Amino acid sequence: MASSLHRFANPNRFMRLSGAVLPWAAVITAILFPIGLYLALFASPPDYQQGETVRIMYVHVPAAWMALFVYTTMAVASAVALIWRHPVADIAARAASPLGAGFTFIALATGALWGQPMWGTWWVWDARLTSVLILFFLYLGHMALFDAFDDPTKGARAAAILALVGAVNVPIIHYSVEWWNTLHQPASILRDGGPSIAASMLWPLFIMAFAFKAYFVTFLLVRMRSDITAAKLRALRRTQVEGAGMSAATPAAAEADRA
Amino acid sequence: MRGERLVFEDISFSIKQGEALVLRGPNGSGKTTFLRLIAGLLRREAGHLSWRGTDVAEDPEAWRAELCFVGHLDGIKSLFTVAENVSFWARLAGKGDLRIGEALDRFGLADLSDVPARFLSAGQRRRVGLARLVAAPVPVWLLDEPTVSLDVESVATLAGVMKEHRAAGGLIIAATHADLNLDDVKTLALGSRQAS
Amino acid sequence: MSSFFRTGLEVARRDVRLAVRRAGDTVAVITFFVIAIVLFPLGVGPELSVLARIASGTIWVAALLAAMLSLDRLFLADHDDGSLDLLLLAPVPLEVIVLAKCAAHWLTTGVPLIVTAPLLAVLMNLNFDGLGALILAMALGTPILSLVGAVGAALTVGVRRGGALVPLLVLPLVIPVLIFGVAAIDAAVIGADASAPLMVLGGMLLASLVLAPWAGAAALRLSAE
Amino acid sequence: MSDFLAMGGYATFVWWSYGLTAAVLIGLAVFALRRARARREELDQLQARLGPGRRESRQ
Repeated sequence: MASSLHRFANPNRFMRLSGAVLPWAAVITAILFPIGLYLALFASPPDYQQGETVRIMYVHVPAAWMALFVYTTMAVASAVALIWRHPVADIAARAASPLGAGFTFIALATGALWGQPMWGTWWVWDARLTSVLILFFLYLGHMALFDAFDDPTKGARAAAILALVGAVNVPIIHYSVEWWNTLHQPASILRDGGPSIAASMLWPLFIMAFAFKAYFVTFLLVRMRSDITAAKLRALRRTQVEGAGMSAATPAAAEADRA
Repeated sequence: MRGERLVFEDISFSIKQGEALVLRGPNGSGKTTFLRLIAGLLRREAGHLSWRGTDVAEDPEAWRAELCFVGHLDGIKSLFTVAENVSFWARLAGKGDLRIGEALDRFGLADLSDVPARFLSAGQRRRVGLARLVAAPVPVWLLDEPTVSLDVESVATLAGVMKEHRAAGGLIIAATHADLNLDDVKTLALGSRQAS
Repeated sequence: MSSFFRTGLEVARRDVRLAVRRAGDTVAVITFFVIAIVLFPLGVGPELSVLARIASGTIWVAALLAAMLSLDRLFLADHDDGSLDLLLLAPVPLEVIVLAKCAAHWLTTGVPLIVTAPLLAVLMNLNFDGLGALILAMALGTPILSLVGAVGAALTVGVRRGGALVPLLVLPLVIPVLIFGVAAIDAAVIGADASAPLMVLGGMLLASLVLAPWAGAAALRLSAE
Repeated sequence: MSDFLAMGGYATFVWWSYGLTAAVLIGLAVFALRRARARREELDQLQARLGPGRRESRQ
């Protein structure tokens, strides 16, 4: 039976590589998070102005960094997928966007929780927070577009085009929002981290940032591997259908994997 | 490949001026995919397609100027009249309006030319779709089930038009179940499991 | 080169004639634009100074939403009756076809929006000085909506109920148009020089003229597979 | 210990931030792992049923 797993859609090499990297990434994540949390909650001093609420920064800032980092990775993966038609790059972009959306949501929620004690309102239209909010919509758009297609390969290509168009717009949106913010509100109060940040506060920030990155790599690989397993599953379903009779494969095969 | 489904692999063919290639094969064997691939609507995973010796990918626009694709749908706007529909596609192909009258006559649409397309029957709409072949003469015809919803008399007209096209040096690749009583026809069987 | 322009003109002319023959779509978009604006005084209260303060913002937001409504007209009808495949097979680069369709879409929705905007500015008691900037800003902004919108429409053309997805994909991308469009009007209203935001809008328009057709064509090619 | 928990009066905000972050991160992780396991098991069953002769080994 001719294998319908065409040589492009059979990225075993990636599965071997990710199989090797995955345990290491998981171990690093497991080590970094406790250290980061310990430093953030216990070992670092409260801020003279903000008091204990500064500890929220150790979660808010890394999440905001990750939100942008993941979108950039997705844009690069999408470019590789579109230009060189590399299936693994498609899968990487698809696997990354829910994680990116998660980081963005964390950044927004912790931003609001940080803002409340400082200014008494849950949401302040600060330039950075607004940019992260718009980034959140870009993530939702990317995921929604991918899910709208029955055929995952077409969905991945459409989402890749959207990710590229989005990537071109992210800086434009960021600077327009900055400009809009200065137009309506002279000084932006929330300065993430601020220039004069004590060394004792830098350590927890960087440890937590690396912990977030390790987490991202770990679960990006986990999601990519399960996407590839799902692709093999779909291919097998098709041979099952074609084996059973010459009727064209029903889109149901695609539904099976996206559940 | 169509999305993730491998439709067919290592198929090769070549046809010369005046020849016709008919695609045979059960449903889902990729006849439409094959035609769309040649037209350039689909990306091919491997292999190449050359026209008069040069690879089609080098100048896709020039290749598209050489072909006329008739698919399942006829691309007819119900708001436009028959003449407006045919003349738009002729002008889009850069051929202008000079052969519109002839095209309409050939397919018996002359007296319907100012009728808005929404009143047409399926057979008439198909004939308007086919009129493009005459209105915008190009060497290569890619026909996907051209005789669908045509009455016997129109099928004969189509066969006549195809014969003239081949006599004038054109060539045809058609996917069809109906026998178009064409003589010396090459056939290519597409069954994704038997082929290769 | 001239054949590109001629073919583009053919496609644009066809779309405009189609829109004129079925004027209902355009009327629906304009009615939405007007109703959306009329709702604000009813919601916010008739207090003129408040309305004047939010006039530029509400007009632009309503224009953005109205444009979103009209986007699925760009490719969906052609996709359903098979014309899209034939347009993809026209002997000109697909980018020319996409540009032509955007131009037709702008003529049939953007221009009507620009024409009705001053009327709504009066409803919202927008200061008279802001009127000129409003028209200029919308003249520069609405083509961007058509261009970026075309990318969103092209991405979702092959998808069932894709129309519902277009606003989610396109609105985040046109936020800069909203920001600088409103800024131009607000600057003019207080008598300040509105050229800076207008020039930024012009810059964004040029960028979209280059990027949108490329992305739209890639998305359309994908939808044909 | 109790003053540590009080977080200088901002207990709710700090603990909510960390709690929410943990919830999202762990939630995404659990969802990803469960999906991976489900896909792998489904593939194993199908391969067992369908193709004893499948030549390509499962990763």
